[in-house]
Amino acid sequence: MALVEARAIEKRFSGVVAVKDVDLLVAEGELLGLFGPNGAGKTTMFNIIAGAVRPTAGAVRFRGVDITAVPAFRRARMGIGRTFQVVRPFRGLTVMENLMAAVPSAAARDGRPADLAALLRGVGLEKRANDPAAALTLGMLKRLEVARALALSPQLLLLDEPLAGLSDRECADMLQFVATVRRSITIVMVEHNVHLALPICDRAVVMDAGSIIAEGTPGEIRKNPAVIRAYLGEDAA
Amino acid sequence: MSRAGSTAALAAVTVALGAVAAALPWLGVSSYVRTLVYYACYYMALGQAWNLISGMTGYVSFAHGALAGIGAYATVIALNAQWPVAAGLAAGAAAAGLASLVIGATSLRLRGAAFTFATLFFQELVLLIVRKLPAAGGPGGLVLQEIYPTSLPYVLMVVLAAVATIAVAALRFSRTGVRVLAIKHDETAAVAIGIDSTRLKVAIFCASAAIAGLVGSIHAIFVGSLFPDVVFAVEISLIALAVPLIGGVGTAMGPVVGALLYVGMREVFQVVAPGLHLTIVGLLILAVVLFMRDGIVGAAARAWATRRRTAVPAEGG
Amino acid sequence: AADPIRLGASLSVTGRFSDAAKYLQEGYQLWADEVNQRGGIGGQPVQVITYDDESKPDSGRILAERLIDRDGVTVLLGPYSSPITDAIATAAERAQVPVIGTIASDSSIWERRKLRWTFQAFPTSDYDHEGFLRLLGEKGKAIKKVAIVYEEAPFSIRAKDWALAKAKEMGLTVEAYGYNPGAQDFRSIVERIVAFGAEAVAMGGYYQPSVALTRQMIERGYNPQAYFFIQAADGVTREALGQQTEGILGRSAWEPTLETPAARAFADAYRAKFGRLPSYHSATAYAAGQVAEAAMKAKGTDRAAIRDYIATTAIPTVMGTFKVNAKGQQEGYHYIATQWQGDTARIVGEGSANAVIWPKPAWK
Amino acid sequence: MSLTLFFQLLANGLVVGGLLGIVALGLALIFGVMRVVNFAHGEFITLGAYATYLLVTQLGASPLFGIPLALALGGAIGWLIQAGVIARVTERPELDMLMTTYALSVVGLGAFAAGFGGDFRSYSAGPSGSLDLAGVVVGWRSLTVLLTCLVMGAATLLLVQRARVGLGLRALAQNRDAAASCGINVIASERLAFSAAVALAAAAGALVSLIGTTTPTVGHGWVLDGFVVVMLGGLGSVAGALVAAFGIGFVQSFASYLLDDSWARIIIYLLLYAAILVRPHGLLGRQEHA
Amino acid sequence: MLRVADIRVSYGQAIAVAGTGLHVPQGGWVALLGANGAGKTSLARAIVGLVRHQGRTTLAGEDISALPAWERQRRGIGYVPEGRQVFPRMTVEENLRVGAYTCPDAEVRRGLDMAFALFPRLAERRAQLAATLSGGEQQMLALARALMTQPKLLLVDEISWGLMPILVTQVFARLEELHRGGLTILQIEQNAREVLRRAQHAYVMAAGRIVLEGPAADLARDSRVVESYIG
Ligand SMILES: Nc1ncnc2c1ncn2[C@@H]1O[C@H](COP(=O)(O)OP(=O)(O)OP(=O)(O)O)[C@@H](O)[C@H]1O
Ligand SMILES: Nc1ncnc2c1ncn2[C@@H]1O[C@H](COP(=O)(O)OP(=O)(O)OP(=O)(O)O)[C@@H](O)[C@H]1O
Ligand SMILES: [Mg+2]
Ligand SMILES: [Mg+2]
Repeated sequence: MALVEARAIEKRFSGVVAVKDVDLLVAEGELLGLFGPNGAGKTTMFNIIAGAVRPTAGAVRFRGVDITAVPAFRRARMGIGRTFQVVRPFRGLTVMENLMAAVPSAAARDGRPADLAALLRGVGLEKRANDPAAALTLGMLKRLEVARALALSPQLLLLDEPLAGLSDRECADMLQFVATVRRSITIVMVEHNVHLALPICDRAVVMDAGSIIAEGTPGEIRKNPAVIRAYLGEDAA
Repeated sequence: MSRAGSTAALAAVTVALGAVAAALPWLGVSSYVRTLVYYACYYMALGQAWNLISGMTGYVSFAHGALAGIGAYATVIALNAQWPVAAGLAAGAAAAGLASLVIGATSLRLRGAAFTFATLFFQELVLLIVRKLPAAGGPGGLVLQEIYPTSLPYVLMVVLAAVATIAVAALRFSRTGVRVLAIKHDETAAVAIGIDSTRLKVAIFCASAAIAGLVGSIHAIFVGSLFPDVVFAVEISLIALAVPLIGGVGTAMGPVVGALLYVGMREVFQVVAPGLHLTIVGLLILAVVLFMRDGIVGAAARAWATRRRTAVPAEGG
Repeated sequence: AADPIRLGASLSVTGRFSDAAKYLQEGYQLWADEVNQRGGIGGQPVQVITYDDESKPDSGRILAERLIDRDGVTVLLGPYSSPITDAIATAAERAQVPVIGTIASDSSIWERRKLRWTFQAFPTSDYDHEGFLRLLGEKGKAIKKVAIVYEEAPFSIRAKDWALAKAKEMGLTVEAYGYNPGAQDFRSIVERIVAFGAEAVAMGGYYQPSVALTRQMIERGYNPQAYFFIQAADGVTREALGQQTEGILGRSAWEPTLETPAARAFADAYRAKFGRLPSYHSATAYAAGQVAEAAMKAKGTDRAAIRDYIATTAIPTVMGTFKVNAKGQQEGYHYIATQWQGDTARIVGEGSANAVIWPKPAWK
Repeated sequence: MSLTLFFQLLANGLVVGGLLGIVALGLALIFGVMRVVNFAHGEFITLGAYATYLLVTQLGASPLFGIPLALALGGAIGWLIQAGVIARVTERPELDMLMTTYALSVVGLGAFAAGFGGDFRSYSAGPSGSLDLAGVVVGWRSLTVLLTCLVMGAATLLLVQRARVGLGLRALAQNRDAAASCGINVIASERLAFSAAVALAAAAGALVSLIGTTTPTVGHGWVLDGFVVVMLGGLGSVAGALVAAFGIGFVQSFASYLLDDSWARIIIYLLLYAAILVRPHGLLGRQEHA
Repeated sequence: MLRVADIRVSYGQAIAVAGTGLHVPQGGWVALLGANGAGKTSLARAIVGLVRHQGRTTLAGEDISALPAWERQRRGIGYVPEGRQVFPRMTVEENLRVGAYTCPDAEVRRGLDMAFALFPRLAERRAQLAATLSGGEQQMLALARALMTQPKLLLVDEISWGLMPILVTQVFARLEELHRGGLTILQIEQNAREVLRRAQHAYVMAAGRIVLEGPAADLARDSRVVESYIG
């Protein structure tokens, strides 16, 4: 059974069709790459899975349960963690408090709470634990986003452009970190930095103009002419 | 000092001060001074109630005067129906809590200034309705049939102020407190990490309203007589907000300092500069807002920290 | 010199009621000075201590505590307005200090609860419309329909109720329209008055709404044959309405033009001291002093005895003969009727030589 | 209800709506540009009213001159207050701003009370008489108010919606830094917006003194209704504010006639809460992206 | 063209830029590299006048150190801020019009045509609220907005952030075109590989200071740069 099963999803925003008739299946344990041009509807799909946006049509199942009408916070508690493309830290709270806010209460979920200190080390923010988030740079905030989502102890992690704003070196660190995390968690990652992100994916889906235009292994995607035309461009191929 | 430690220390100090204040009536202190202490505790408790919702979540409420008023009315009605005092107080807290659910249902969905407006109108709406309500005495208001000794509301108010202060301190450093502050900073992100912002906001608002309702209940016993225009004067909501602002928003000590200062200032200027005292109070508030970003408590903490050469980041934000 | 006997008052030096504070204070002052010139009471001079309550009941309550507790006053003299009087009463009843209310016309605060130590010294507002209806009975035989406008406040509601009953008794058709305290727009009420076809209008609300109502009736081109509002006698009416005041009826607790020896003596002394004519506030304050003086002369500084004396004795004052009923409401003197004639509000009706202008000249 | 009465009530509603519109316009302007809920707005209304009162009683001038006087005085004082006080808190949390304007309101109230006493002030000079249009009677004073409001309202609307200044003000409201790097003089613009709003408030005060009376708190009632209007119209939406102002004027006029003015106010508030439930962002307000 | 010296920026006690400077020659294309938190954005904000700072800034020989942000913009500095910073509750077209705030009306038209030609997607969405644009679309809008006034110097902070590969290529191509047309560019970028291919000169920042500088081609081969930023 797929972990996430989104069927026949459509999303219209007064006139604009952001997503149309998309079927997206995420298998337990995989790292799925979601690629596509700007405005293809990737973030919208994330919002639909995480519950920030209701689809105009279609249904989302998580572990076989229909969650289309479940509010966002409850989905988070069910195990769907996400990051935001545009960072949204709690600026007045310290880095550590940002993570603390996300730890599910013991009563609400079984399993042991995430080791916050280890998480901070993982994203390289251990020295900043007691600084207010407002004092971090954008790059640090990106990493804080990821750590905060992980503090939920999610089963599914939705990463919206985790590499954006990071230097190549830092990208490598981040990917390294993602690779550690993926051992225990299913991940869907949206990324434009294809040449770094694609190789680590198990599978990739490419969207364009609200629809899925290609699906397959990284190798297949790289060679797909439709993807090259719409997204990668000739010289990147 | 650890956070739990500082909360405990604060609690101890508050309890001790509360005990001294509560004992004043039996220590031969003049009733005038006791009245001032009473008013300080009244504003303190009301300020803490405000602090709980507005200081913590950033939703600025102008309804706290009205909530206290609802508590006052409920208590007087209950006591006049021969309920015991404890039940009468509970009625006040419950009525205000219920009213907050009504506001919450409409207004907590709004963010920022919209919420503030909605609470501002609530005040006015309740006044209009109470004036039309025969059960609430209409424009003439209500009186408490029985006159209680002043020591009863006095002790109750002192205790309430102390309890509210400790509650705010405990919440501020609890995990729930962190979650509430998360809502203040980014509600969308808070929801995405599993915080049920609606329930949490409603719960905090309801608790805050219940405290405000109790403040009103106790004050009703103190004054023994309710006029709708006096009970629901906008000014009371403004005091609820000015007191923590002067002292320091979102801190447990803020309303304590604010209330003492407010009452003290009022007494002094009433004698020193009768005609101008309102203007002076306004200027002082202005000075605090302009020159002490996080209230007097915040400024003091900074000064202290600077002396010890360590940086203290601004609280809240 | 002997220790003074202290009396205290919480005055609204600032806030909504501040204009009257000066007059009240001067009334108290004049009374105290005269008593002291006469050698005080039982050899002791009197002293009136006043503080500013900013027109707020909570402040009044604290000040009452201060006066009782720190200043040790024997008697409290009234503040301005009923809610503040009520707030002071709560403190005074607990401490068992007599209060002689000054500007508290609303007798409902003595209805809502038993006040043992607090007395009303102002004419009660229940009879606000008395003079107007009497004139209507004498002069307005042709008038069948009367509109009463009232504020949704106890004093005004009680006055309206009294007037409704009285008017029905007189065989008139009456309608009453309430408005929200703080209202500024009376156009809809004017429309209702017009639709009703009222020939006479009585406005029983505060001063500011009365002026607003008057202006909006003028604007609407509506002309009643008789028009009365309770505070019309005040000089400010002239400033607000200019020439349009002619013929407007009012009621007053006291006027410096009152033709009694006591009133004339008071008005002269007041003018000599302060360089202006006293208002009814000054007279009430002075009268409250006279009541306290009579009680203290008879009973010294024993508060309980003073209380009993005031509760049971008729006392002559500049306002008339002060007398309270069992509840503490003042029943000795009522209001007098006035009418704007030229540049002044003259006393008209009962016991006055001035002719009434009837009907009211149309507004231009 | 007869047709004449209907139009009479409609006309009455227009006058109140116009005045309310001007008050709300100023609030919307300040809120729209600086995200400031201006609690001191009422004091600026009061200022205009007292200024006109003094002009009439001290100099014997026509109260109509009070309008330009209030505009000028309000503009100047708004400029000074923005420069001296508001500018210091523009980049601080909303609460600080709120408190600043609240404190200004307290200072203003104290000053008026000390300067003019608590009782009302008024004058009788100025336009008198009424216009009778087939039984619908509107006083010249009211007409003056309505016309002035319409002119000022239209001018403000044009400024904000059409002119480039307006575009800059709106940009500024949304992102101060980005606006500055687009070449917008943010300081001057904020000052302009604030002083224009205060000028509007003071002018409204001059008009209030013309048809009503002046007390230290005269502005408060108007400003509370102004907030209702701003909220209904969509926070910061200038056009929405104007629509809502007249809507409330009519409800007020008709409901006061049919019931009484307390019920009218209760109805207005209940309508407002219903509107909040249905359209949380106001009649013409637009939702921000989540 | 642009010369900055001794710039210091601090936030409370934290020092973000610790007294450093750089030089961008007329018609040049200069890259500014550095790890997260190195202080690049702070330096940029000092140059455009958006943050309180010390130090000297001269543009085309004129000392603009004391000028506020809008005056600097009017003297020809275009700025594409980090993290988009569009006007969220304005439409795409209104955003662009704000970009042309200081232009005469005639040039506004021309600027709009140019922007829509450069990014056809924006033309499609001209009436959509900026907040509802996708991330990449917002990035295009921010760039187009800065170009509305035809600045002399363009300061770009992480332009490739969140842009799809095709668009990165396109945007760089467009920058090259503008550069050939005489535009001076100072570009902050994490995507070191792409910039160093096009820029003539580069600076590397670390801990608030310029620690390395040289011709871009040399830096692209410098082991320290390769190790830290290209990988
Ligand atoms: N609230 C909205 N109203 C109108 N249009 C919207 C709204 N939200 C998104 N859109 C449109 O839907 C389309 C898909 O947006 P989405 O954010 O999902 O794109 P994306 O694939 O994440 O792009 P990017 O890679 O640039 O982030 C875009 O064209 C966007 O303009
Ligand atoms: N508003 C602020 N308050 C406090 N500290 C800040 C603030 N903004 C930035 N800083 C600090 O200043 C330093 C430099 O930040 P800056 O944003 O200039 O770096 P950057 O080089 O642009 O980083 P990035 O590549 O992540 O964008 C960082 O250590 C950061 O934590
Ligand atoms: Mg996206
Ligand atoms: Mg940066």
